Amino acid sequence: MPITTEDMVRWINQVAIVLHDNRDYLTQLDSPIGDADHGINMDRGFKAVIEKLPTVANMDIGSILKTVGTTLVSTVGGASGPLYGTAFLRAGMAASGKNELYEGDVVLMLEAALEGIKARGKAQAGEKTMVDALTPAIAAMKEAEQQNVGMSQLLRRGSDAAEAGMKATIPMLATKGRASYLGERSIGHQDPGATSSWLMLKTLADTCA
Amino acid sequence: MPITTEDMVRWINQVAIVLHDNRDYLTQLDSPIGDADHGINMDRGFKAVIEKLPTVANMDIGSILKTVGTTLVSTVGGASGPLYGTAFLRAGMAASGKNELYEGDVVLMLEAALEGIKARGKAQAGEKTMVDALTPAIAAMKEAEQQNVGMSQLLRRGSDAAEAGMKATIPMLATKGRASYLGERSIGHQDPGATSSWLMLKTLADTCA
Amino acid sequence: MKKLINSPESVVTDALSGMQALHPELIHVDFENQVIVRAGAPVRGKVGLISGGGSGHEPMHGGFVGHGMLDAACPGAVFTSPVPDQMLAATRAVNGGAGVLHIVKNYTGDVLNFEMAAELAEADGIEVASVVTNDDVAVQDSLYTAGRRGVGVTVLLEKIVGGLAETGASLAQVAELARKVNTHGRSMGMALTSCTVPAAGKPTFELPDDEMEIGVGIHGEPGRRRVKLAPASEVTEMLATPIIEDLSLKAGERVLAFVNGMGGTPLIELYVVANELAKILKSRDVTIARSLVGSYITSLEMAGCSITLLRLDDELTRYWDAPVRTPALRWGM
Amino acid sequence: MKKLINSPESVVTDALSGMQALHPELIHVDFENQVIVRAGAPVRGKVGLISGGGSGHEPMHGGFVGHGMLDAACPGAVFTSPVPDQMLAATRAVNGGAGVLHIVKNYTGDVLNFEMAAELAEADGIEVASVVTNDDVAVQDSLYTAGRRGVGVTVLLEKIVGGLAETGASLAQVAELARKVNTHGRSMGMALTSCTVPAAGKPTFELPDDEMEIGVGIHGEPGRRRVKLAPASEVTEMLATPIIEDLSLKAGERVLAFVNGMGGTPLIELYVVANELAKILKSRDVTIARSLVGSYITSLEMAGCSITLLRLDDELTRYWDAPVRTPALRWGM
Ligand SMILES: Nc1ncnc2c1ncn2[C@@H]1O[C@H](COP(=O)(O)OP(=O)(O)O)[C@@H](O)[C@H]1O
Ligand SMILES: Nc1ncnc2c1ncn2[C@@H]1O[C@H](COP(=O)(O)OP(=O)(O)O)[C@@H](O)[C@H]1O
Ligand SMILES: [Mg+2]
Ligand SMILES: [Mg+2]
Ligand SMILES: [Mg+2]
Ligand SMILES: [Mg+2]
Repeated sequence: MPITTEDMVRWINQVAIVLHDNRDYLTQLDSPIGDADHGINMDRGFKAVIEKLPTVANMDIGSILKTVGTTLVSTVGGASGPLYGTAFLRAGMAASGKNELYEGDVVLMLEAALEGIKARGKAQAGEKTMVDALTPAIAAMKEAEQQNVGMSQLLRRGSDAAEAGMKATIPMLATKGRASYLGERSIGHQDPGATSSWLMLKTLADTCA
Repeated sequence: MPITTEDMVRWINQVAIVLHDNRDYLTQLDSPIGDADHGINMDRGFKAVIEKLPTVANMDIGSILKTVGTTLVSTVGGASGPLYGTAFLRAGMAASGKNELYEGDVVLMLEAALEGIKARGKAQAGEKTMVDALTPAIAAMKEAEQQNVGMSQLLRRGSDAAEAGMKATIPMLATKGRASYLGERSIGHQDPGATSSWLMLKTLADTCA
Repeated sequence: MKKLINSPESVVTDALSGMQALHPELIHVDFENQVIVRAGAPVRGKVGLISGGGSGHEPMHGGFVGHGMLDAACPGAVFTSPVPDQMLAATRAVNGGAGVLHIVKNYTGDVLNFEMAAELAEADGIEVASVVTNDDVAVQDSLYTAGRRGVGVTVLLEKIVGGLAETGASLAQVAELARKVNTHGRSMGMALTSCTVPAAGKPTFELPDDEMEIGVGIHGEPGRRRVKLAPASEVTEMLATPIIEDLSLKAGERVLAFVNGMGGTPLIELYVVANELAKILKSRDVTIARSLVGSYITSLEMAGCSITLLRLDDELTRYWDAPVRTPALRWGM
Repeated sequence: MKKLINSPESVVTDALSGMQALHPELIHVDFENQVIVRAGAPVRGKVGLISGGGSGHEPMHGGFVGHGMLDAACPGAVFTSPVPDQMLAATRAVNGGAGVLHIVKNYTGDVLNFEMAAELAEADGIEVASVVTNDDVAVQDSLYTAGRRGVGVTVLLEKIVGGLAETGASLAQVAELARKVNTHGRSMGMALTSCTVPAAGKPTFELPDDEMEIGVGIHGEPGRRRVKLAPASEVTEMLATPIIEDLSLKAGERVLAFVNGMGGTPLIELYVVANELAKILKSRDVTIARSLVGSYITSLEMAGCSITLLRLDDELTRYWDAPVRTPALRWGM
């Protein structure tokens, strides 16, 4: 079953709720290895997205995602603003004109998003960033797609892989972002951006499966 | 028996020791109704006096007391510096040229000292200051002199009256100095300056009797 | 006690050495007498301006020594008034033949020590005039007290009167303007936290996490009352209203608005207070013609602020605008 | 959390309103885009200078907008870099036809947002050059990190480059001088206490009563190491030595010495540190030719300090001395 425009809108609304509920949690994660604002930033951004959403809710998925991207760029600030903003913009381009997304579309769209993040942030997997949650997630979805397990299975596996990737950031030594200033002391803490990435993919599986 | 130059020097040295021993006590008294420095100020001042003393120890009593006064003025600061400084200067003038002080000389000398404090501080008895320890003390000594009870009795009665005057400051409402900013809240605390005044007169009785 | 110092005993002289080392073109420190003197003092034919008080209120007063403001400052031990010897040495150092003005904040210790210094200076043949600032409206029924404390107005007075003194005005004129500034200025402060006197090692007073002290003095003296924490709008109201009423500011009048930090409060919060103050004054149709925002008269690391309002006329405005060059205040040169 | 604010949500706009209300002759605030713009901008034919970053570092950057320094500043949320929209609006507002320099502190967030803004501005046909400051020597082996953070040198750079821009120099010349300043300056900071982000409500990090953080960042980022409290002489040594070595300062060279307060530390302590710094430099025969002491780049109410040393030559000295008139830095006019 493909993901529809309505699914997308439901997902984005749900992400706003989930990020709001996890505002303090994400901010706490950002304290020991950052500047204690990731939850605040994401919550501010998606509040703005929710206000914008109605104006585009009946457009195609690409337009919706591009609007989310520009809104995040305009409201989040910090490192995560341009990164998630770019991600949604690239995803929107990949999905432009579409009103339904099949398994293959989802994978292509998320690959484009990840490429956008890596290009903007000059980051690779293994640097203790959101990239470490998204990379395994997309790999798992790609595999799931080849195995034709269906949309809900695909999204669930992506979410689970993102969670594993997020947890895998704990022992990592950060070499990008604020956490990198800590050197050795960044080890032992979970990356807040990887956590918000997992929350978005988990919500995708929960709402579109 | 008159008070000699040697008695005076012994007294001043002893005052320095007593004030040093009561440094924290006087400072504590100055905390609730002042700025917690009276003991520090007096100790600093008499430390300096002790260093100066040898240079004048074999001069007349007047010169010795004037030196104590100028030294206190130069080193104590705060309210008590000019007040005690003036007191010793005035006492010194009253005793200038003398090498012995008889009962009558002692009363005149201390009256001059008290007048100096009242003039400098524009203070009257009943305002919760050092004046409240010195006023009854000098009155008692004056009476003792008329009764010809002898020097040691005279000094002892002065010391006892000073102690009573000091205790009498507890229920008083302060209308001079820092304590006056507290208004009603100054009631119930013993005045630090009245306490240092009593300590000096008690030491006088202890050393010259 | 967490402080960037070497020892409680050396903090004042260490800080003076730092000023000497970093501002040699503006000031020099006479360590023997513990006096900060304007470079090139005395200025021939100019009235000398000196002030002083306990340390712990930096930049006041040493940071205000220089062209267009003070000629010398006498720092005492932390929160303890300096001694007459310092004031006498300062008076001698800045006497350019036109006499010397002593700017004294109204605390018994400061007043008595400056009184003795003035007597000694006059015995020296130096003409001395004194002005005592007493602008703290937190002190009520000052008939039964040592009188209102001298606080924020002292900073404005030193700048304005310093401007006049540079013109070669007489001691009488300078002293008269000083009294005028004191007459038209009022202040009130508040504390969010206590401060710690280095020699004492523990906080001067205890303040619960959910309370603040309204009307606090710059030595941590208790104020009018303790209240629960409140938004900046209410705090500003509590400080500004007594000032405005005591000054009986009328619609159409112009003021210099001085929002001062107590030492531990950052500038972003002072601007929040400044905004509330601007709203209050606007609602009363009082114009902010000049302003000063920052930590200029402090209480060590105390968190909190004070507000000072000075009624302006053309004369006060002109001398406020006059060039000044000191370590802490500088413009026009 | 004890702060003079109305609410965590309104603190930044309240403070901006306060600046607007008290400095109308110097700046005006574009609230829609959250940009502080120099009064009278754009200046025809002059290169426009803009900077920006998270709020909570006041007076940086908004307090540095005015003649001889910045043309506009973009304040983000507390400790969060501003967004490209603000930077684009600022770039448009200050473009006097000679192009615009973006002064960016090296933090991933600031760099990425300014990058996007520059792309948008160029699409707009505005010539933009960017300089990234990265002077914090606390960050080691910057090959494996996001690189050294931009801190105290940013303040000095904005003043010096602002001086050149007033002369009508080209964007290329202005950008070149900016890079030169960054090349010759280094900084390092320390914290005695944490700070509390208003929206977070609790301290960013925990620091025991007997410990301090050496090499802390201006957002409370942990530094090189935690050590027991030490006298100011040792603390200054810990900050100055890495700076001096990284700059490889030689005997006979001249520097600008900048002793900065983190927000909660009073001036008296900064002068104690300044004195220790002067001793260290003297012992190495390095001359303090210019100095700046005060809280100019802060971390909310954090107690602590940072030291910045800038190697001076005649060019840098000339533009440092050039007239400046902003809310926080003013001389020569
Ligand atoms: N160069 C980068 N590439 C990819 N992700 C990054 C990069 N730098 C930081 N991040 C991500 O951004 C997160 C921090 O976001 P946030 O706290 O909102 O911004 P800031 O660090 O500016 O305060 C980190 O947890 C990390 O996952
Ligand atoms: N106007 C005054 N007249 C007489 N004594 C005074 C006056 N003001 C203060 N005192 C005395 O001075 C004492 C305080 O001395 P001290 O603490 O050393 O000075 P400060 O109050 O300046 O800190 C008070 O306890 C009081 O006895
Ligand atoms: Mg962050
Ligand atoms: Mg006292
Ligand atoms: Mg005192
Ligand atoms: Mg941030």
